[in-house]
Amino acid sequence: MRLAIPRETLPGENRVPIIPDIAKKLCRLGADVDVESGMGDSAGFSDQDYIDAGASIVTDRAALFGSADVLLRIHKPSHDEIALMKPGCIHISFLDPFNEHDLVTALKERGVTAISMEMIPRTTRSQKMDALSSQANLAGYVMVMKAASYLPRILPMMMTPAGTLKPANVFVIGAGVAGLQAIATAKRLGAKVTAFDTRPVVAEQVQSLGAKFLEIDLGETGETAGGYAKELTPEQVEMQRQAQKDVIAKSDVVITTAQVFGRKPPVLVTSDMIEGMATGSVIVDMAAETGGNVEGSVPGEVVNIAGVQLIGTGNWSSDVARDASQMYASNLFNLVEDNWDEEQKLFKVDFEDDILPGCIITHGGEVVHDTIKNLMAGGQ
Amino acid sequence: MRLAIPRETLPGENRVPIIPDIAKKLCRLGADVDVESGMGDSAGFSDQDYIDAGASIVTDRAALFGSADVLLRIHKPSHDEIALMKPGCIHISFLDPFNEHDLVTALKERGVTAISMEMIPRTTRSQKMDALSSQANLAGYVMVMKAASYLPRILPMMMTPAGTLKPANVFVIGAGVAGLQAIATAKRLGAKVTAFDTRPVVAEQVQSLGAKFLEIDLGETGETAGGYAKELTPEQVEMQRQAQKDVIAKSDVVITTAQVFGRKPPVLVTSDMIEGMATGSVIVDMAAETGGNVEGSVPGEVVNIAGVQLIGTGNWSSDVARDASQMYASNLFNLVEDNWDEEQKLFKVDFEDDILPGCIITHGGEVVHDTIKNLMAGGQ
Amino acid sequence: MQTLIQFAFVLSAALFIFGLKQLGSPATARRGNLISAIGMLIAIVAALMDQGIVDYRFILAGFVVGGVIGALAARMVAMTSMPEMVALFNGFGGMASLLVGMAALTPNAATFTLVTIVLSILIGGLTFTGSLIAYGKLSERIGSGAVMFVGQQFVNSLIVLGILGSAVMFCLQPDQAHWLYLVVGLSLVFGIMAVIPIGGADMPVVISLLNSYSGLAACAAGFAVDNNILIVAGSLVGASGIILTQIMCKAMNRSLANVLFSGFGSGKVETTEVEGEIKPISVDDAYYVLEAATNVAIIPGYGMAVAQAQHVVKELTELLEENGAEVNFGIHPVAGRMPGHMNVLLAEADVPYDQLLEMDDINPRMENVDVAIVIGANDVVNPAAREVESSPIYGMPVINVDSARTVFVLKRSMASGFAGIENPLFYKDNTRMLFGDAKESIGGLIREFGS
Amino acid sequence: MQTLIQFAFVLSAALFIFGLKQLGSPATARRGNLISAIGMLIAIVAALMDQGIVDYRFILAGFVVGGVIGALAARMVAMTSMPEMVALFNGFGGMASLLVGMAALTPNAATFTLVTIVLSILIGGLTFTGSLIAYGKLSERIGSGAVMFVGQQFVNSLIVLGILGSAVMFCLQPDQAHWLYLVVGLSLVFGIMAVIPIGGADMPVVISLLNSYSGLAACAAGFAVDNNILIVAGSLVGASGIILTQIMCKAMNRSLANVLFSGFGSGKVETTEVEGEIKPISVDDAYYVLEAATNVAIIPGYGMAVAQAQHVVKELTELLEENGAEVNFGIHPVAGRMPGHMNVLLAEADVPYDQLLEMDDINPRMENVDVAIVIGANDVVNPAAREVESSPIYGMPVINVDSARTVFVLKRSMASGFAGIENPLFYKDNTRMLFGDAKESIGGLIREFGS
Amino acid sequence: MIPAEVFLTFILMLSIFLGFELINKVPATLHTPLMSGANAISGITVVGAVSLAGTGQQDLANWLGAAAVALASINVVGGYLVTDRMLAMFKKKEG
Amino acid sequence: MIPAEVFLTFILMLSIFLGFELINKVPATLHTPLMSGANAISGITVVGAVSLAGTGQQDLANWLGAAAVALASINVVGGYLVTDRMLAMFKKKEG
Ligand SMILES: NC(=O)c1ccc[n+]([C@@H]2O[C@H](COP(=O)([O-])OP(=O)(O)OC[C@H]3O[C@@H](n4cnc5c(N)ncnc54)[C@H](OP(=O)(O)O)[C@@H]3O)[C@@H](O)[C@H]2O)c1
Ligand SMILES: NC(=O)c1ccc[n+]([C@@H]2O[C@H](COP(=O)([O-])OP(=O)(O)OC[C@H]3O[C@@H](n4cnc5c(N)ncnc54)[C@H](OP(=O)(O)O)[C@@H]3O)[C@@H](O)[C@H]2O)c1
Ligand SMILES: NC(=O)c1ccc[n+]([C@@H]2O[C@H](COP(=O)([O-])OP(=O)(O)OC[C@H]3O[C@@H](n4cnc5c(N)ncnc54)[C@H](O)[C@@H]3O)[C@@H](O)[C@H]2O)c1
Ligand SMILES: NC(=O)c1ccc[n+]([C@@H]2O[C@H](COP(=O)([O-])OP(=O)(O)OC[C@H]3O[C@@H](n4cnc5c(N)ncnc54)[C@H](O)[C@@H]3O)[C@@H](O)[C@H]2O)c1
Repeated sequence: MRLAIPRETLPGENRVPIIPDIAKKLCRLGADVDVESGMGDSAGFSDQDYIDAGASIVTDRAALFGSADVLLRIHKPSHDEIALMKPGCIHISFLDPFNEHDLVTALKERGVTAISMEMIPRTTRSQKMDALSSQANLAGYVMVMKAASYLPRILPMMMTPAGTLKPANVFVIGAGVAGLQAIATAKRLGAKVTAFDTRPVVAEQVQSLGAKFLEIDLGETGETAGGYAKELTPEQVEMQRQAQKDVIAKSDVVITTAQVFGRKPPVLVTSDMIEGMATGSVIVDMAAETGGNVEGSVPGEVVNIAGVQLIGTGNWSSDVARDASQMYASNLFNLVEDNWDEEQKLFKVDFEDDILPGCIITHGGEVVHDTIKNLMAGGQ
Repeated sequence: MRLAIPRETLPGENRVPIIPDIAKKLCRLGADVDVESGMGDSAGFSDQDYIDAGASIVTDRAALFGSADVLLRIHKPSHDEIALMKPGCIHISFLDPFNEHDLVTALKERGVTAISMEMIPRTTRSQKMDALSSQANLAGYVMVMKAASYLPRILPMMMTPAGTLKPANVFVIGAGVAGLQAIATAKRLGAKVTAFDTRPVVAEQVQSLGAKFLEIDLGETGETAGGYAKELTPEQVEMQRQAQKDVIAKSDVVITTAQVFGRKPPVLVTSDMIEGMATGSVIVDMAAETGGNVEGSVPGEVVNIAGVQLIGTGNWSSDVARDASQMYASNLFNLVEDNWDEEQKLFKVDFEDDILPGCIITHGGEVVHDTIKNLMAGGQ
Repeated sequence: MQTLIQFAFVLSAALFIFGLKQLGSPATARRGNLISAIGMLIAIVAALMDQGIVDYRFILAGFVVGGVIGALAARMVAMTSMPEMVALFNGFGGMASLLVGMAALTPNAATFTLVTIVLSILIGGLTFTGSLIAYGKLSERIGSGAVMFVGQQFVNSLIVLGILGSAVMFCLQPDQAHWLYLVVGLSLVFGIMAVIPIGGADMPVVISLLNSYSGLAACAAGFAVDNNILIVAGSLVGASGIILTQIMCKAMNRSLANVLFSGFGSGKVETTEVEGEIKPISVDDAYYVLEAATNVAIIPGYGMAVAQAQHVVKELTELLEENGAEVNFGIHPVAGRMPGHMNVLLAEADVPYDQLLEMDDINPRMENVDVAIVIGANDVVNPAAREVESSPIYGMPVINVDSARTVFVLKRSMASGFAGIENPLFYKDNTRMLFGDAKESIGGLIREFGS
Repeated sequence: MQTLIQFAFVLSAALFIFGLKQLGSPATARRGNLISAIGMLIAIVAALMDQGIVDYRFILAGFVVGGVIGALAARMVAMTSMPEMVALFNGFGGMASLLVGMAALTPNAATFTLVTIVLSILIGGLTFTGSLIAYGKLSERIGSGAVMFVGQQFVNSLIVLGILGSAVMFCLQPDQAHWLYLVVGLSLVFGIMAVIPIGGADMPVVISLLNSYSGLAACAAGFAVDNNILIVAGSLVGASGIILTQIMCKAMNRSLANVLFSGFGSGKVETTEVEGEIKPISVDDAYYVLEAATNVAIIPGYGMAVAQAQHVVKELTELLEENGAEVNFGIHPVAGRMPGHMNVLLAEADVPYDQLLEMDDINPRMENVDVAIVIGANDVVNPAAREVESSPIYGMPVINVDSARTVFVLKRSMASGFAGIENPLFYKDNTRMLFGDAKESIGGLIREFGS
Repeated sequence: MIPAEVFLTFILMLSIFLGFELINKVPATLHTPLMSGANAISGITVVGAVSLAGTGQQDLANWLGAAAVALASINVVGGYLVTDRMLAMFKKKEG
Repeated sequence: MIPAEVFLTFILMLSIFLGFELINKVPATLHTPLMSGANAISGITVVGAVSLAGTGQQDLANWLGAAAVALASINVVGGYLVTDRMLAMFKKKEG
């Protein structure tokens, strides 16, 4: 079976889908691994590293796509790329199937088996393949480091002969995987951290990192069976905004990671709240690219609003591309290995499996994922 | 007495000599405080903040210099500025008197009493005025944050479902004030930290932060009465280089802070050592601006040598300008307060004091600091 | 001479006390046993000096027979059958008191002497048969379950009445030997009846109690033959035995009455889906196990984070290492609630990185681990992932703590973890549950190390 | 009746024992004292039941006089003069034994009784005068120094010989009253001679020893009047008193012999430049002080970093808070070896920021602090900065721990800190040095809190 | 019959052991109250004195006995009260 | 004279207290050896048996005494040895 890893083309993306160590493991499974020339460059891996691992280097990108049985990638394919693929080819990557209906249609029509990395279920057993988690985790770290580098202050407290520097106040909205890691990193650096999340179970998790949980009574909230947050009603969002206002005004750094799986994130920090913050404060909006939690955030950019730096860079884990690539590659490998037929040496698409079916979007010319199918059929 | 605080003109300098809180304290001593318009901008303080503190805003820079009894500044004056000062005026700032002989001469000739902040003795009692320490301390923090943001990896260890990320190895050369804070910050972030310094007492201090001290037997080393390191012989420097080579090759981050007060810092990391490091590693050269510890470092810039990022930015504490300004301003205030004549409400230059005389370079038309005088008289 | 003998007895009693004291601490216990044995030697030698003794043959014969049997039995018994051996010895001690009591009977004894004779016979007799039954149950020569039958209460009451009646009659008519034999017989029967309804699991408590009785029997025999050291040593054993019994009950979380009467050793397995029994352990006892361990693995989970126990865990690690043990941490990739959760905490507590082992590194070593301490982890050590095909986590690699010799699980309750599934680990033979907040439990262990 | 009385005595002895046991733990001590008092009441009531008593007038008179004096004295004595009051009471107890011994003398007493009479007189007498001297020294009615003169040894030997001689003579010729009076007189003198050469500082040990003697005197008197409870209670007091004495000696780091003979209480101030005495304290004792504190300030310095004691410090803080104390940290700006050194460590150990007070905030509160714990700090708490004009750090603000009620300084030795100057704090009256690695010392304190 | 001395030796021996076990490891802060409490117990002489003071014979022994009762009562009453006062200072906080 | 029973009650009372103090807080691991050690002490009956077995009268009492000596010896010898074997397993590491 031929596994192909083309170079990522998204500007600013430094991560690579497969690192040499993992390429070696894939070869050991009995797969033929084709790597596009220069694929590893941005994360500091040379073609030679991949050759040493047992992969072949392919220079012709079109040929790579055309011959691949399985494509291992980070980002969704372009329409042009889909046209290059063999029917029956398995394409594994982030897909954003909730929004990319055209793409899903194109994949379906091409007869590609499209596996969406964001649809990996969040069970204990599937965590090793869960790329959303692995990347969000690094994002949590990176967001704090970014915030720290824009803040004209230091995060820790220091009592020195030249006076006492107060610890920076950091407020994290949304304490999922990224939020928790952001909390942990900011705590490590000595900041005073407060966090809020709508899912009630999170309070204990926040405290387990030594941070403070902001109690807001929003009435009925909760989480889905998959562990994601439920969407709030507009009234609840308003209540939350009001309750957070004071905390935000007193914060040096606000990091927002509040997301609702499959929907646009709620706007939780409005312009007037930003204006209430002190000059020099920093806001990091994790989801700026998909709409963001902060009013006025610009995807991919840092903007200055009334003296407050609002960071909407996005693609956070690409900042620590080497580690992020390692983790993403592991996720891919675990997914491949879990579905690998040892005898026939091929990736077996088994609809009886307890993980895989949930993340296959298209297969055999059909959209096989129920939620997506319904969504595309008309329901919002 | 009229204390004047002109705007800092050095490009990239965000710190300010006096922050509003300290301006208020100066006013309370009974001084007239003149602040140049826009002086606080770069650190986020408006003219209004200073007015509220009791200072007057002066727009005419020449007038400000001309009327000042005491000038409170961060950086050394230009020749033009010296020409504007009243004879007998007291000018307090960093001066670099070991190298700026022309400037010292100009100050002497103008009859200015020039106080050099770097000459504050390092005794327990004078620590509150010690701006070298207060700024070096912040530099330690900033250097680590800078290194982290250039490193394509995270510093802490993480054992995750997608594999284990090893902790980054950080090697700190020179564990003075800045080095110790760098160690502490890197440790906080979860890095594995090793450090080296020529002064033997430092080993315990490094360990007191939970880091490892690299034992190198250099024979006779030591420290001056003032607590600074003695300069090494060329043989010793060579021994040190050899012993550090392996550690450097295994490090993800190297931070060099090795300085010898009043002399050019030794070159401790050579090009071949840099080449021995892995792609993506980072070196921070604290003293790049004054020659640096690393071969090839460019003052004020980040250069890429064989895949290794070599950061020579300099003026580190300006990165956290708000905190740095607060600390520098406190240092200045403590210096002023310590020499303030409460009755006459003036800054009293008392050669009987146990701190002040050591940092006065010129006074009454003379170079009064012995070391500098000797140095300028001819001895290298 | 007589006075010298008496003072030798004082000395031997002092040695007994000192020996018992030292027996109470692991460091000195063995020495304590020796000291107590020396005390016994002195007492015997002193007794042999007695001017009343004219013929040493019988004595010698008794010594030789008894000594050889005792020595052989003690040598040959398997380590695992020590407790039943103790029961047997105890029974012999009781029998000896019974015999001494009988032998002390002289035609014109005072009533007081008669009473003490009856007591020594009664207590000695029931100790003898009771111990034999305990021995039988423990060695599984007879069924170890609780034997109960209808009318048991009634029969027992009859026996007690019979004993009382015949004892009174004997005291009144000491020349009528059959009353005496009736007392002997009934007390033997009573010993049997008292012990059979108690289950095998409770036998240690019973033996301890019988041990205390055999002390009292010796005490009574002492009165009968007017011998001082018997009285003192007997009452000492009686008193400390009773207290030991009580302590053992407390360690089993039962009352003495419960053990003797209502409990009937019927076991207290809760009805759970999983087979096996939950065995809680106290901090004290956990300490003694840890103190003897040379290879310890610590497996932290989300509960360590919730308890914020990382600092005390680190301290415990240091103490274990000072004590000569090798300590490693086994970090499961999904432990905690965020990737690297355990790393953040352990780094905060300054645990050296090289003590942190990944799951794949610690699992092969697990068999050499004396004690695996699971601190607030649950899903990540759940053997169901290996064993129960129907489990939602079946197939996920977990840390195989159950291969360690002993597993301590520190958690607050029997509640399940994130995945919400039962954990068969808690019911395994080599698992002990140390219930309570992890920080407090570990704090307790640390204090034990200090004292 | 007589038997009942005897068993009442058994009960009262049991209550004494129980009371003494409870006196040994701060939590139960007061109750213990009450229990022991009840025991005494029972004993007295039982004694009054004695058929031998025909006339209660004298008894009543004695009770009233003694009771009123005792009660008044106990009520009115100032808290600070308790120890001398105890000494005085003790003396009276000794005198009572002496009188009982004398009163027990009957014309045709057996030699054994005579010996016990002499013993009760001898011990009672020396307890009496010894206690009086101790009282005098403590209350500074007589010089508290050690009184020594040439030939002291010789005189003492003479007295001892005299006592022995006249005691023997008395036993041989009990009808010659002057031998008895000689014994009385000499024992009184001996009590004086034995105590005068001991310095005031060692008096507590002496009182404890005399207390033990007064128990023995009661025991001897018990033999003389053939009274059981006197014997038992007396030997109990004698035994526990001796052991208490020994424990007190150990706490003072002296041997008993050293206290009684060679030490002569000449003091042990080391010759230092700074005035005052270094007073080391043990972990145990430090614990008891901390346990009673409601306001604690912790002042960390470089030594805490070197010892890496931050985690245990945090744990101690938590224990103190659980115990109801308010705990704050006083952070001196230059503590440690880099700016913010303490912050890094304390943040690592998760000490909440609002517990960290700057020097200027903690200094005004220092007077309300019960215990200031200085952990490996030196220069930053050096009062020389305030007091000694010639000091190189004169004028630098420091944390004024010396205004706290008690100061514990945790360091390994008397070595100076970074600035290399002597620290007069260590010699202050309210300072106690807890020597040893800071981490270990605090670990010890934590364990004390657990046990 | 066993002579009383033997029993007494036993009692003494047991008392010593017991004394040791009881007093062992008492904190220094309790040394003084403990001493004072034991001191009060040593006033047990009062029990012996009572029988001498109650003979009603008004001889020397009787007078001595009465004096002994008085002295020992001081010891007993004063001892317990002082101990109690001292201990009252140790008021243990709950927690 | 005070009757022996009184002394004995005292002794019993003291023994109980002492027993409590001695045994109090023994760790569970030592319960079995401790029990076994105490058990060996209860073989003290041998001392009583000795005098009965040594009368030389060859009557029933004599025979009973001899049997008692034998049984009690088993208890003593076996008890101490077993205890020792158990304790040998607890070999404490230095540290
Ligand atoms: N690592 C990740 O990224 C991540 C993210 C999300 C979810 N998860 C999931 O979380 C689970 C992690 O497994 P785990 O073994 O670490 O945790 P777990 O299975 O959730 O078990 C934690 C245990 O700790 C105990 N506990 C809680 N507080 C305690 C306290 N104060 N003292 C003592 N014990 C306490 C609880 O029992 P008591 O209540 O009886 O005390 C509980 O059973 C996995 O199922 C994983 O999939 C992991
Ligand atoms: N903060 C800064 O930026 C900075 C920088 C450089 C220098 N300094 C200077 O450092 C000093 C700081 O004052 P400080 O009070 O923190 O420290 P210090 O005066 O140097 O005293 C530290 C004390 O800790 C004790 N110690 C060392 N290891 C210990 C251990 N393991 N356990 C217990 N005690 C231990 C030492 O006594 P033993 O040896 O007897 O144990 C020593 O006296 C000032 O003089 C300051 O000027 C400060
Ligand atoms: N079973 C597993 O092993 C496993 C693996 C990974 C994640 N998970 C679970 O999934 C959860 C969610 O993961 P995620 O981080 O990818 O979620 P996410 O990225 O979808 O959302 C981030 C966080 O934002 C929160 N949020 C949503 N609306 C909010 C609002 N209005 N205000 C504040 N916060 C809001 C959510 O509750 C969530 O915690 C995790 O916390 C974890 O418990 C489980
Ligand atoms: N008394 C006080 O309160 C006080 C205040 C501030 C600083 N100090 C002391 O002064 C010391 C030096 O302060 P600094 O940081 O400003 O010094 P610095 O900036 O002059 O030098 C930085 C460090 O580099 C080290 N170094 C020099 N040559 C080296 C070489 N070849 N290899 C490795 N390391 C080398 C020095 O030993 C020093 O530790 C501090 O460590 C501190 O102890 C004392």
